[in-house]
Amino acid sequence: MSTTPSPAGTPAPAALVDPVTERAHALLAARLPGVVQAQELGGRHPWIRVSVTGLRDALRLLRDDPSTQLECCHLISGVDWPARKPGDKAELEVVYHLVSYALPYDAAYKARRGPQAKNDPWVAIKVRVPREAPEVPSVMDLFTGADWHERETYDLLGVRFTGRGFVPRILLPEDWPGYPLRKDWETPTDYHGIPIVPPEGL
Amino acid sequence: MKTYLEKVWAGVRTTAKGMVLTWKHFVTKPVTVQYPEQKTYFSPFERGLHEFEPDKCIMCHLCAKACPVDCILIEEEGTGKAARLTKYEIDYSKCLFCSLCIDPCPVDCIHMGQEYDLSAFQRGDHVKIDFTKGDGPWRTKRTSAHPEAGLPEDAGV
Amino acid sequence: MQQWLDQLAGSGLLAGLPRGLVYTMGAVGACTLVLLFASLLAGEVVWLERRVAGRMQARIGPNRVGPQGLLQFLADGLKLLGKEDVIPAEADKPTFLAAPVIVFMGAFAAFAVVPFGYGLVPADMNVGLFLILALTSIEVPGVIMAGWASNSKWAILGSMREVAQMVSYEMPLGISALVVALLAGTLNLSDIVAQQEGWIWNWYVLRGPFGFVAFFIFFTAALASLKRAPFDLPEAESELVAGFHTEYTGFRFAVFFLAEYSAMILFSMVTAVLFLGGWSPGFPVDLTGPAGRWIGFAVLFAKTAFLLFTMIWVRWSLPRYRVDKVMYLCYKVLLPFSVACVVGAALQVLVGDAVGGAFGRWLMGR
Amino acid sequence: MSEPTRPTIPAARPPSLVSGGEPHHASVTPVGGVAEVHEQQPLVGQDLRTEELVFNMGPQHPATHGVLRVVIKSDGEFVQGLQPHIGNLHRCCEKIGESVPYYQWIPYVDRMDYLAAMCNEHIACMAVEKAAGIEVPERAEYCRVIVAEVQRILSHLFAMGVYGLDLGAFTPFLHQFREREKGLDLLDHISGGRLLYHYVRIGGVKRDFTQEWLDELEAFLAAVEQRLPEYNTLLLSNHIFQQRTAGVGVIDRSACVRWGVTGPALRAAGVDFDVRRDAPYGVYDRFEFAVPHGHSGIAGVVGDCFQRHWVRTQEVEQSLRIVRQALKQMPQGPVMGKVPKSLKPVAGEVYVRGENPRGELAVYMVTQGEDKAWRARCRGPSFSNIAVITETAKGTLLADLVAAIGSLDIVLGEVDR
Repeated sequence: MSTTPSPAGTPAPAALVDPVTERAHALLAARLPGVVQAQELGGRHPWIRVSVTGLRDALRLLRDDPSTQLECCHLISGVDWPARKPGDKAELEVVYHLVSYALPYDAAYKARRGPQAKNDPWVAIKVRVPREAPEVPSVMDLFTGADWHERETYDLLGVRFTGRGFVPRILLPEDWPGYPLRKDWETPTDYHGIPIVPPEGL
Repeated sequence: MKTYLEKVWAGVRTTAKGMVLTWKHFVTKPVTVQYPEQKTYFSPFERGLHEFEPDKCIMCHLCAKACPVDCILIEEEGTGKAARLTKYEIDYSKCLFCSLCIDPCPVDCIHMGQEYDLSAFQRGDHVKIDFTKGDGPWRTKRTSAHPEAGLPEDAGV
Repeated sequence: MQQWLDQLAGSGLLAGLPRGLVYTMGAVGACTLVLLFASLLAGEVVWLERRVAGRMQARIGPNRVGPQGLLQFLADGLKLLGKEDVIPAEADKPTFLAAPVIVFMGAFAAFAVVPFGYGLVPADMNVGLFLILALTSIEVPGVIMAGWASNSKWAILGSMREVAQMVSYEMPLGISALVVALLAGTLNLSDIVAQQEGWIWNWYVLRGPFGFVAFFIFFTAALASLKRAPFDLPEAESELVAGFHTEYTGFRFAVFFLAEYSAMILFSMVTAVLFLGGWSPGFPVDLTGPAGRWIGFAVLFAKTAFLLFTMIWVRWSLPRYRVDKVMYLCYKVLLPFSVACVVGAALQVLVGDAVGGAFGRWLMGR
Repeated sequence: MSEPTRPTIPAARPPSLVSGGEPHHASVTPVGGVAEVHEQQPLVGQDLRTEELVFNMGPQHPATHGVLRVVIKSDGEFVQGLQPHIGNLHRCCEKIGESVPYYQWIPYVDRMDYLAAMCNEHIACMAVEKAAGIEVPERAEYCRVIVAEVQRILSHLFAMGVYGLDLGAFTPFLHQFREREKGLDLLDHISGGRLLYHYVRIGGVKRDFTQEWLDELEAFLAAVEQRLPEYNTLLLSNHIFQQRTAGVGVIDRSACVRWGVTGPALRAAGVDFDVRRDAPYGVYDRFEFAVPHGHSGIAGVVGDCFQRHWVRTQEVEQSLRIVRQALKQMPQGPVMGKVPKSLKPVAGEVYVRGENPRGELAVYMVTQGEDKAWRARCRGPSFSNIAVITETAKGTLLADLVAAIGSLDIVLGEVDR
C-alpha cells in the first residue's frame, strides 16, 4: 500500500542493515516461505511484515529458534491507517516488537551510534488487516504477557484478537462507544448521561 | 535445633539493631520545616503561579498557542496600534505549570512566579485568574529577579 | 477499699446511710476515677505515640494543640465526635452497636484489680492475676462481634486473625505469668509487689534467668494480644484496610481506639507489677504511709511510662509479621521457652528451699 | 504447589470474564515459605460447607499503590486467584500524543510515571529527536544522564520506603522520604517543578547547571551514601523483613520473559540485562557501572521479593557511581541543540527503549511529516510488570500478595497512561 512508511529522511546506507532483523528475515524466508510480505531491513526502524495467517508461526519460530531467541514480546501496538486518498486501502496495522534477553548484546551495534541508527537488538514484526474486519490471531499462548497488550489494542483500536475467547476491554469501561485511537473517532458528549465536558466548563 | 536457635537469635539481634537506630533518630533533631512560620528555599526557576505584566503585552497570542491545554484566554479591544488588552485569564484547573507559555513571548511579559499556595475557600477563587484585574495572590509585576530574564528563549520550541 | 469505705460509713458524714448504698457509691466513685485515669492517660498515650513516632522518623509530630500538643487528643476526640456515625446497611445492628462497648469493657474492667500503689487498689483480690487474664479475654468476643456484624469481608478477616492471635498468645502470656506466680506463691498482685520490695535484685525480672526470660516473653505476648506492631495483623492497614473496625466511624471508632490504648496501659502496669517491682523504687524504702503510697504510685507510673515507651519504640522500629509467622513465633518459640521457664522456676524454688538462708529466700522468691 | 483440596464452588463471574480464560502457565512457580503452611491441610469436615470469598482490593486500598483494583478469590487467608483491573487513571496520553505538537507532548509524558518524570522525558525526547534527526549537544547528554540517575535514586528510595510501608514498617518510609525530599528540592531547583520537571526538552535540556546546584547535588549524593546502610538496617537485614520477603512472590526468569517483566524484577530473576549497559542510549556507554542481578549468594530465592528489594538497594549505589563519573567527564558547551522552529519530522517510525527505574520504557512513534505524531505508543514498564501478579500470587497468603505487589513497585499512572 502506498502509505507504507518509508525509512527515515536520509536513505539508509547498506552498511546500516540491521543484523538481528536480517537474521530474522532470513530465517522466516527459509523456514516459512510465503509468510513474509514486505520488509525493510535498514534504517532506524527496520521491520518485517508477515501475513496474518502466518503470524503465529512466524512469532513461534522467532521465539524458539536458537539463532534469534526473541523470547519476550516487548510491545504490541496498533496503528490506524485509514484511506486518506481514493484508492487507498483502509487498514489497521499491528506491530509486535520482540526482544531477546538470551542473546548477548551484538558487538556490531557498538559501532552503530548516532541518532539515525538503530542501536539496540529488537525486531519489529507487522501485520496489516482490513479496517472493517480487523481480525488478528492472538499470540497469548506464545507470549503470556501479550494478554494485556492485546486487550489494550482491542480497547483503543478495535483490533479483534481471535483464538483467545472473549477479549475484555482493559482501560475503558466495557460499554464505551467506539475505539478512541482510530483516526475517525469523535469524543462523545456524554457517558450514561454524565457530560464529558461539564456545561460550566472544567 | 541449632538453626532454630540461630533464627531466634537473629530475630532478637536484628530487632535490637533496628531499635538502636530508631533510638538514635529519637535523640537527633527532626528535619521538619514548620510550614506557615518557616518556608523552604525556592530557586529563581520555580514554576509557581504566573506573573504577568499587562502593560508590556502586545497580544500576539503566542503563549496561548504554545499552551498544551489551551488554558490561556486573551481578549482585546480595538485593532492595530489602538488594541488594548481587556482580559488575560489563565484557567488553573487546566494549567500544567509546564512553562511552555514563557518561552515564545517576544516581549518577555509572562513569567513563572514563586507563589505556589493555591488554597482558597471558594472553588472559583483560584480557578480562573484574570491578570488584568490587578494584584491578588498572583502578581502583575515581576517580583523575582530571574537570571534568565532577557535571554533569547528558543529552548524546546 | 472495703475497710476504707467502712471507715467512711462510720464517720459523721455518711453515718445515716445504709451500708449497701455506701458500697455502691464507693464502687461508682472508684470506677469513675479509674475510668478518668484510663481514658485521659490513653489520650496522652496517643499523643506520646505520635510524638515519639515523629521523632523516630526525623519529624516533629503534633505540637499545635496545647503546650507541645498535649491537648491533641481532645481535638482528635472532638473531631471523631463530630463525624457522621455510619452503620452499614447490611450490618447486624444490635451486635454492631454492642461490639465497641464489649471491647472497651474488657480492657477497662481489668483495672479493678491493678494495684496503683500500696492500698490503692479498687478490689484487692486473691485471684487478681487470674482475673486480669480472664477479663482481657472479653475483648475476643467483642472483636468477633465487630467483625461479623460489620458484614464486611475485610472486617471478618481481621477479626478471624485477631481471634486466632489472641487465643494463641494467651498461652505464653499465662504461662510466663505463672513463673511469677510460682516464685511469689500468690496470685494477689499487692502481695506480689510486696515480695519485690527492698533492693532492685528482688524484682522478679532479676531473680534468676527464668524470671528474666519470662519478662521478655510476657512483654512480647502482651504486645501480640494488644495487637501492637509487629503483631498488628488484625488491623494491618496495608493488608486489611483497618481490620475489624473498618466499618466503624466517629465515636464508635474512638471507643475502639480508647480500648486499645487503655489495654496498653493496663498491660504495661501489669508487667511493671509482676516483673519490675510495682511501686518499689529499687531500694528499701517504706511506701505504705499515706504520702508514701502516692510516691509509690508515681514510681509505678514511671515504670508504666517506660514500658509504654518501649511498646511505641518497638512498633516504630519493626515491620509486621506475616500471619503464619506470628503463629510460628507463638507456638514454636514463645510457648516452649515459657514452659521451660516455668519448669526452671519450679526448680529454682526447690533449690532455694534446699539452700535456705537469705540467698535461698532470694531464690525462692519470697 | 498443592492447592488445598476443597469442594469447589463455581466462581461468581463467568470464567470468560476473568482475563479471557485461564492463561497458559508453563510452570507454576513454587513459593517457598508458604510450603510449610500448606503442609497443614485445613480441617474441614464433611458436613461443614465452606465458601470462597471474593474480595475487592482497591481501587481505594492502602496497599495497591494508587488506584489498582484487584479482585481476589480467596479461601480465608489464601489467595486462590486474582484478577487486576486497571484503567482508573487512564489519561489518554497516547491520544494526546497524536493531537498536540511534539514539544507539547513532553509535559504529558512526565505524568505517565510521575515518580520518574526525568527518565520519561529523556526517552520521549530521544524518540522525537531520532524521528526528526536532531543532534543533541554532548553537555546536554551528560545533564540528562545526571538528572535521570538522580531521578532513579529518588524513585528507588520511594520504592524501598513504600515497600517497608507495605510490610508494616512505617519508619524507613519516612527516613527515605527525608533524603527524597532533598532530591526533589534538588531537581526543583534546576527545573522549577518538584515532581513533574519538564526539564529535558527536545534537542537538549532547559538550562545548564549552576555551581550552587552542583554543590547541592554533591551534598545530596553524600547524604544518600551515608544513609543507605541505615535503610538496610531497618529493612534488608531485619529478620522479620527477611521472613516476610524471602521466598515470597517468586517470579523466575521464564515467568519474567513470558510476561515481559523488565527492570529490577527481571534482574532479580537472575537476568544480567540492563538497557543502559546492553543497548546504551545517550552517553551511558561511557560510564562504568555494575548491573546488580539476583543470585543465590544472598538471602532468599532468585527472583523473590527480597532479591527485588536488594537489587534496588544496589542500583542506588550504582546510580551514585554514574552521577559521580558523569560529573567528572562532563564537557563544556551548549545544552540546547539546533531545533527547527516548526518540528515536522518526515514520515517514518522510531522505536526507542530506555531503562526507567521500574523497567524498560519504550516509545514507538510513527511520524507522517506533520507537527504531530501519527501514533505515539508508550510501553509503560509497570503495565507489563503488574500483569504477572495473576500468576505469582496464586496460592499465597493475602499478606504475600501485598508483599508481591509492593515489590514490583508499580506506578498506576504508567499502567493506565
